[in-house]
Amino acid sequence: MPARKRTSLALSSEQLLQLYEDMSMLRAFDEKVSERCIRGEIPGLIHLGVGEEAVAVGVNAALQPQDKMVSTHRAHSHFLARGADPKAFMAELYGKATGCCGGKAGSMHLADLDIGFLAANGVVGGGLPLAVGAALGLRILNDDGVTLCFFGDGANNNGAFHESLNLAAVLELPVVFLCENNGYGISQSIHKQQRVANVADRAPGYGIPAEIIDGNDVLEVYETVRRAVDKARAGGGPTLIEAKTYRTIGHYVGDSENYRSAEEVAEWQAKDPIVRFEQVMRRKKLLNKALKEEIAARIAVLVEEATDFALHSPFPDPASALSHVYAEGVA
Amino acid sequence: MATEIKLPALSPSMTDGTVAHWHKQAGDSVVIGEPLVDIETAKTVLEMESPVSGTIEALLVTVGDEVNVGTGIVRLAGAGDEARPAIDTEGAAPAKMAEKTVATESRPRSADIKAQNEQRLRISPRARKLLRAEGMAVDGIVGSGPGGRIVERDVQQQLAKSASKSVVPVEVELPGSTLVPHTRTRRYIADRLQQAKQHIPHFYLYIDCEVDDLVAFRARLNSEPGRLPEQRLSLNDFVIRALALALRDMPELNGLWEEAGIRHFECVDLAVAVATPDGLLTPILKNVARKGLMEISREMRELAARARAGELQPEEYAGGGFTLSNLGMYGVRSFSPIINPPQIGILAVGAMARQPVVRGDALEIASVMSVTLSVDHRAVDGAEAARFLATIRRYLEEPRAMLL
Amino acid sequence: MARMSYAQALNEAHRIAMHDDPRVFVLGEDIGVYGGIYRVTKGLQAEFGEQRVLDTPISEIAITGAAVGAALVGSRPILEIGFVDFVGTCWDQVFNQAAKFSYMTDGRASVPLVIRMACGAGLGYGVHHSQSLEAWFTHVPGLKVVMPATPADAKGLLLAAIDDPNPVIFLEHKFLYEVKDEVPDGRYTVPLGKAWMAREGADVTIVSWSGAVPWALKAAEQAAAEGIECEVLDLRSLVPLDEDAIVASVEKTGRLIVCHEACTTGGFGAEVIARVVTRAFDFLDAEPLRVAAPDIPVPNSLPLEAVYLGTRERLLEAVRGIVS
Amino acid sequence: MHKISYQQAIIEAMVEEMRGDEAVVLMGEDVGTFGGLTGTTVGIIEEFGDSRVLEMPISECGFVGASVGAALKGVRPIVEMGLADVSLVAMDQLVNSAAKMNYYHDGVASVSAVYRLWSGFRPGGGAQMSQSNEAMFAHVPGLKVVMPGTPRDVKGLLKAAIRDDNPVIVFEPKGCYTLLGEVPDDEEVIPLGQAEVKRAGADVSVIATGVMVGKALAVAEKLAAEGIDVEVVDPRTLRPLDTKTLVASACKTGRVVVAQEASQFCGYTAEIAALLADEAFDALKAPIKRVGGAETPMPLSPRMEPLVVPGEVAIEAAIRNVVG
Amino acid sequence: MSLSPQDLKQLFRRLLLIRRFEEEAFRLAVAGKFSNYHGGMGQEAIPVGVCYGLKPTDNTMITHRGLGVLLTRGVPVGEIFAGLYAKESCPTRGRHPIFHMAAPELGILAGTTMVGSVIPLATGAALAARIQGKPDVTISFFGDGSVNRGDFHEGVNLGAVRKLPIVYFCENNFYAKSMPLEASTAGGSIIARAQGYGLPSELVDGNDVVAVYEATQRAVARARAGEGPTFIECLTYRWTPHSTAGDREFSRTAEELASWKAKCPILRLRKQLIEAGHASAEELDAVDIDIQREVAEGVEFAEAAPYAAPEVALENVYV
Repeated sequence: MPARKRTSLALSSEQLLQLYEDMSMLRAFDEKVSERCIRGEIPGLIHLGVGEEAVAVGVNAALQPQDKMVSTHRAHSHFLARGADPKAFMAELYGKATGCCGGKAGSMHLADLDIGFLAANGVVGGGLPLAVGAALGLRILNDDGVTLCFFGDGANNNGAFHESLNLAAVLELPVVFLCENNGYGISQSIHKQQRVANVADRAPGYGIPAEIIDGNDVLEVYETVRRAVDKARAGGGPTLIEAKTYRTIGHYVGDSENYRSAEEVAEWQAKDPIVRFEQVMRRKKLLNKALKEEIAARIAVLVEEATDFALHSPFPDPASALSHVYAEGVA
Repeated sequence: MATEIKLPALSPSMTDGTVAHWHKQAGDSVVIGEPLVDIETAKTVLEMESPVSGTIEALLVTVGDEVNVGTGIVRLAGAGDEARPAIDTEGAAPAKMAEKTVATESRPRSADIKAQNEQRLRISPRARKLLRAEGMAVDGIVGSGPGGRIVERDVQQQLAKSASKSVVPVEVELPGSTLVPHTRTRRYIADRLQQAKQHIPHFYLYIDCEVDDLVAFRARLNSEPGRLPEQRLSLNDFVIRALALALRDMPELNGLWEEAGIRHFECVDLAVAVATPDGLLTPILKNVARKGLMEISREMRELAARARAGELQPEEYAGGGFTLSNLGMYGVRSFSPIINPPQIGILAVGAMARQPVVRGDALEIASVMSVTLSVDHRAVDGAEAARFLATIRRYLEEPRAMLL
Repeated sequence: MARMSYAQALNEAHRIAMHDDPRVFVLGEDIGVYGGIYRVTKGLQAEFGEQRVLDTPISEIAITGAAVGAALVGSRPILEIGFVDFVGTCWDQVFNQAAKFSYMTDGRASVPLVIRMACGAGLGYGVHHSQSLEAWFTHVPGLKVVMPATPADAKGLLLAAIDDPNPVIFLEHKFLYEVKDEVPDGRYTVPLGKAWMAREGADVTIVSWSGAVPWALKAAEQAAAEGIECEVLDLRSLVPLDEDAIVASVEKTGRLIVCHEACTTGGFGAEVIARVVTRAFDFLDAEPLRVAAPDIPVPNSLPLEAVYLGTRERLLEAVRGIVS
Repeated sequence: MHKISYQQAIIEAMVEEMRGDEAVVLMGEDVGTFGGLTGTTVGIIEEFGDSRVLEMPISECGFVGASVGAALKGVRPIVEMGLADVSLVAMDQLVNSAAKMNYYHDGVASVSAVYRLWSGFRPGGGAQMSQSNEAMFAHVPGLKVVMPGTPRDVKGLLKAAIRDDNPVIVFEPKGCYTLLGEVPDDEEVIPLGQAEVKRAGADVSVIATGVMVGKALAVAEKLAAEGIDVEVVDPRTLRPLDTKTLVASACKTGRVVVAQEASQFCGYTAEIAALLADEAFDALKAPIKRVGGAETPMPLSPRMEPLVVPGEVAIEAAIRNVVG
Repeated sequence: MSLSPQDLKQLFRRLLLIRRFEEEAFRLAVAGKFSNYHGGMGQEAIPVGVCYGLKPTDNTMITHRGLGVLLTRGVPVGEIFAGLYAKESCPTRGRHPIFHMAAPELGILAGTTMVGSVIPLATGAALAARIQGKPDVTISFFGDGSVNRGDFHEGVNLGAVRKLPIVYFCENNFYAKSMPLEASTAGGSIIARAQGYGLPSELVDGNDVVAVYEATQRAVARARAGEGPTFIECLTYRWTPHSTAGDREFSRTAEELASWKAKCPILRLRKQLIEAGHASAEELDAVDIDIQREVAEGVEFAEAAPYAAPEVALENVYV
């Protein structure tokens, strides 16, 4: 596969190492969040992305600073990969005043406009129309940003998916729709929810090109998304990318997981994206035991600092609960 | 199926009323809870709601008719079944129907809830606020709002009435004086008395009673062994008993002046004036002609104490068919009281004194008590009043008659 | 001043806003060459081009969400949804997305968006094209709700709504589109949250908005002939609510009637009365009344629709009743 | 009598009705072996199989529409919507199809379906998972709306809802789910449209819905010690509302506090307040006080909760205000 | 499944009835007799071809342009006119546009005016047949304007994943009100979307009543056999504007309209019948005269019918 090799070479050794470090960091964060959530420090419904890190990291590597990202209820890895401040992120999960949204948003509504991360979303499919709109707005403003829209396989049977893909296609908007197909909409396997095997099978109905990729291969994700983003920026319209992946943890922290077998989970754990990429890096001689440990230590400090920061940050003044229902002044 | 609807008692005391206004005419449809007719009673105008739905076949009484409770006033067709009212497809019918949905779907403006409301004083918050600000009492104000509700304009009218009759207040401050604002009770008393003195043609009769027997009788009763101090009878207790018996004997004096006639009562409810820190109050001794002296004494003591403490409930000092006022304890020999409307008479009792009396041709010393009767000449003639006063004197001078 | 219809006044407001600010654009179904169902966007596409006057497919979820997304990145969309009845199809986007961004991001993001919708009955359009659903929007923190009753207000309020950094629900009554009146020239705004005293009077306060304002004025005129002076307050915006104006008027008159076209139960009239009962209880001289539609869907046939619209006739009766 | 939780009472009601009537089916996301997002479909698929427990894709307007279509053909669906917030995605089908069909087809198209909505606050739910939107549905003619606050009520009312031939929206406040209470062993069907006086009192009426019922009762007990005799009335059904019981209570005490979990502005307490201001006007001795949620979306941070979620403190303050 | 000459003559009669009805209704609407008529002139072959072979227990759910289905399934002409006049003598008693009436005994399901919202409803009817073990098939009609709505997507997906006995039937007349298909529908093909749900599909000439009939029969047979839904797209064209309510024509050209008028489904069948010797021109003209009389009587009936009494507006909010 010469083409692929050529593209992957487009990333420098440093960049490749960065991909590895980013994925490891996302994993470490989610594991910490899980632990603190079970301990009762973090309130609310927490959806983790353990097992799906390659998608977030691969996608972000393909984006430019002016690009926008719209996410789902499973947003932690997207948010961190996009460059969110780990402390503000963790503090937000804790519901602290120092959180990126002042403690009002929490896990499902993360947002940071400064890094082009427009919105996570508590409603399945709710983000798709927003992404189309962001692309439309950027076009009105003559901005060359591309909007990357994450959604899950559960969302693709929702009306919002259908209307959004059609609208983006008919207006030829610069959006890349990225489906993280982890096989389950909460408890229901994709086969119970739709008759076609792939989400990508729907793209021809909208005249949109589609690709199905291995979502646990960070390089494949990067390359495919990069091509789609470049095409969109050049006026080539939307693309649908279906990344097949798997969450090796439950739907949310506390999920009984009574809908899937231990064998199935084990099978996917064997395809762990981080372990796989580590092997690639070792083969390339870009990673060794010492370096790995150094990275792990760096991440551990980062996670620890963020958690400490969150834990010791003050809660917001309760009165702030009443502020910002409306924006002030003239936008 | 036609149904005849009878006039219900729209308030607890209502026995009859005058038809003031029909909200509906023959041929109109009416639904449960819709206003049907306004009935004027002695006190107010009450709105009667239709107890059933149907179409009006005929009105059985017309505006101005006096109707007793229980008389049929309207006949409805189709009442009682669920049939919807006949609707005129062209006219204003939709509006009425719209009310009906409201009624059938979620808004049963139920008659029994309405009935509960009838019993309470109806006064709007705005009127109440004005009353508070003016320090006025609600008594005597007749409501002109729906269902007799007292609304702001009723209070304002009352205020205007009082204002027009009072002297223009002096705006300048008088050195060395302080203005004590009227209390609610003062204002109430002032209004009532002024009204009475202006509207009622009073005339007055005086008589002296020789009460030596009464005094002796009282002394003997009070000195019976085992009698506690609080069981001692006062002279006033005997006067009450005497007056009550006189009213029992001559019920024509036990009544109220109303525009349509004089209302007589079966039993004697006597208002007895009591001085309180706020002014004069008249607690009511109920059915006093059937009570013994001891009972009268005990009740009177209790009422007076509660009146002075300001604990009386309105129903305890409103009403009564006749009033007694006794200023004897202050040494006043006699005085001419103002009638407490709409009653037709009031008895004033002065202080008892030892004084010479002419008996035959000799002068003797006797205990004499002077009583004055004020009566409403519209209701009572001179001879009748004199007979009444004589009856009272007989009881006071022959106390044993009181025990019969 | 020029005499123009409500629809023309709205059209002019669009033109001014789009001319003054290149970020402003319009999207919706059949709004291009077709000019919108009520001709509010007539001629805009010819003047501003297809990029800024965007005809969309029948996809209310997508176009509403897209308008929100576009506002999030800094453009100023005006969205037309032909009938407020259709908002159920995109209610999640309005309620869960548009309304909550400013709050969820603690003021770091805002959604400067105007959603225009036609509401109201009277044209025989039936259950799915005649509803008045303002009470839904008013219950959603984060949305502003505007309902002009005159051409001049339509223009001034729309320009104010476009200037506002929040999602504004702009409800236009179908029956008013052809009503003509004097409209000031050029750019001007009518502030959101300010009621208009449409008529002064001492006896009864009638609070109304949108299509019910003409009914209130008519009833006030008839009542005046009988010696009853009604004060008519046109709220113009329901959120923010000019509560002070309502309370001041009730303090003056002591009697309140709220008249609106929507169904009575759970309608916005309930909120107005609940506020007055809390804040101005001692000034009430009679029970506050709601004169509004019966609790039925809007039937199609005109004689049946007239039942739904019976409010018009019942208002004068209510005025007479409340002062009696 | 046996003592069970609110959640178990829901399961019992559904299982009993499904045993009693073959036409009753259960639809929704994750209602199969997963046991439902709400944990109220546990064990049901095991008993009735997948022909009567229908797991649906994440397609709310799709399966709500399908439930209406199925109901038209004689099936009696119980639709678990999961979060009440999610019902907004299917608003059009609920309001424009389910609610209105019987009306516009003149009585031949009854939609005998139940929609179960898991509403209200729970810690950490955040802005899109904590709403109480009953007022929106209660404004819609054609829907019935139920909001039980105790295990006994939820069982009896849910059974009545399933047997009703109209579309019934059942709000199940999350705050009630773990409440324990006595439920009769024999079948009890509580008719829709009947309020219940949960505690008789003479001084003030607290009319509370859903999760506020329990809070009101707790406050009532506390204040009884001070000699304030609080009556607590739970409407239970919001549409059709048991006006008679509410008015009777207001007339009895003359003082009214209305309490709901949802945001106050244009919430359902406004309807109750307006209703009582009209029908119990002469009995009222004080302004009607409303207790409700803040005018904000739901924030995540637990520290902000007391300001946004109405609690016992707010109820107590309101009672003291009207009594004092 | 093949059609006899007798069947073909029946089809002709039904086609013509719709046409004459449409002409009259259009005339009356323009004359202001009633508001807002959504005509479907030129599209007659679809309702006739679909409904001709259905059993009375099969369900149809129609759109705002569903007149043909009502007539073909047996709703009396007079009642439909009465519905247009919003008079009492129609099944909705004037509460709702006639095209969304319900007639359970004729297999006509209660419809709704909301574009596309009917698709999940029809899917539900098919779900009911499955739950109840009935052999009934549901036909869900919708227009090209519906296919970009979420309801379409969710409804069709649900029918597909549960293999319900339903036929998703798109009447593609190329314009959603004012919007041409290519501007609204990405990919330019509606039938291409069937693949996205894993459904078999057919593209049919919607002006050929026999082709419509045969395609429907194949789909219905599949559904009855438990093989799940079929997606059919019929290409056709409406000769009239979207509706008569203040409507404006645009973007459609006279040439485009003329080219479609040349494909008139009725003339086509008439020619076929005569050329095959199944009927004479005179015989078919006699049918026409008969139909015109039926239509005129229907109008008379509607004109004479009363409006519903106002209180009817308050009934049946609840059962």
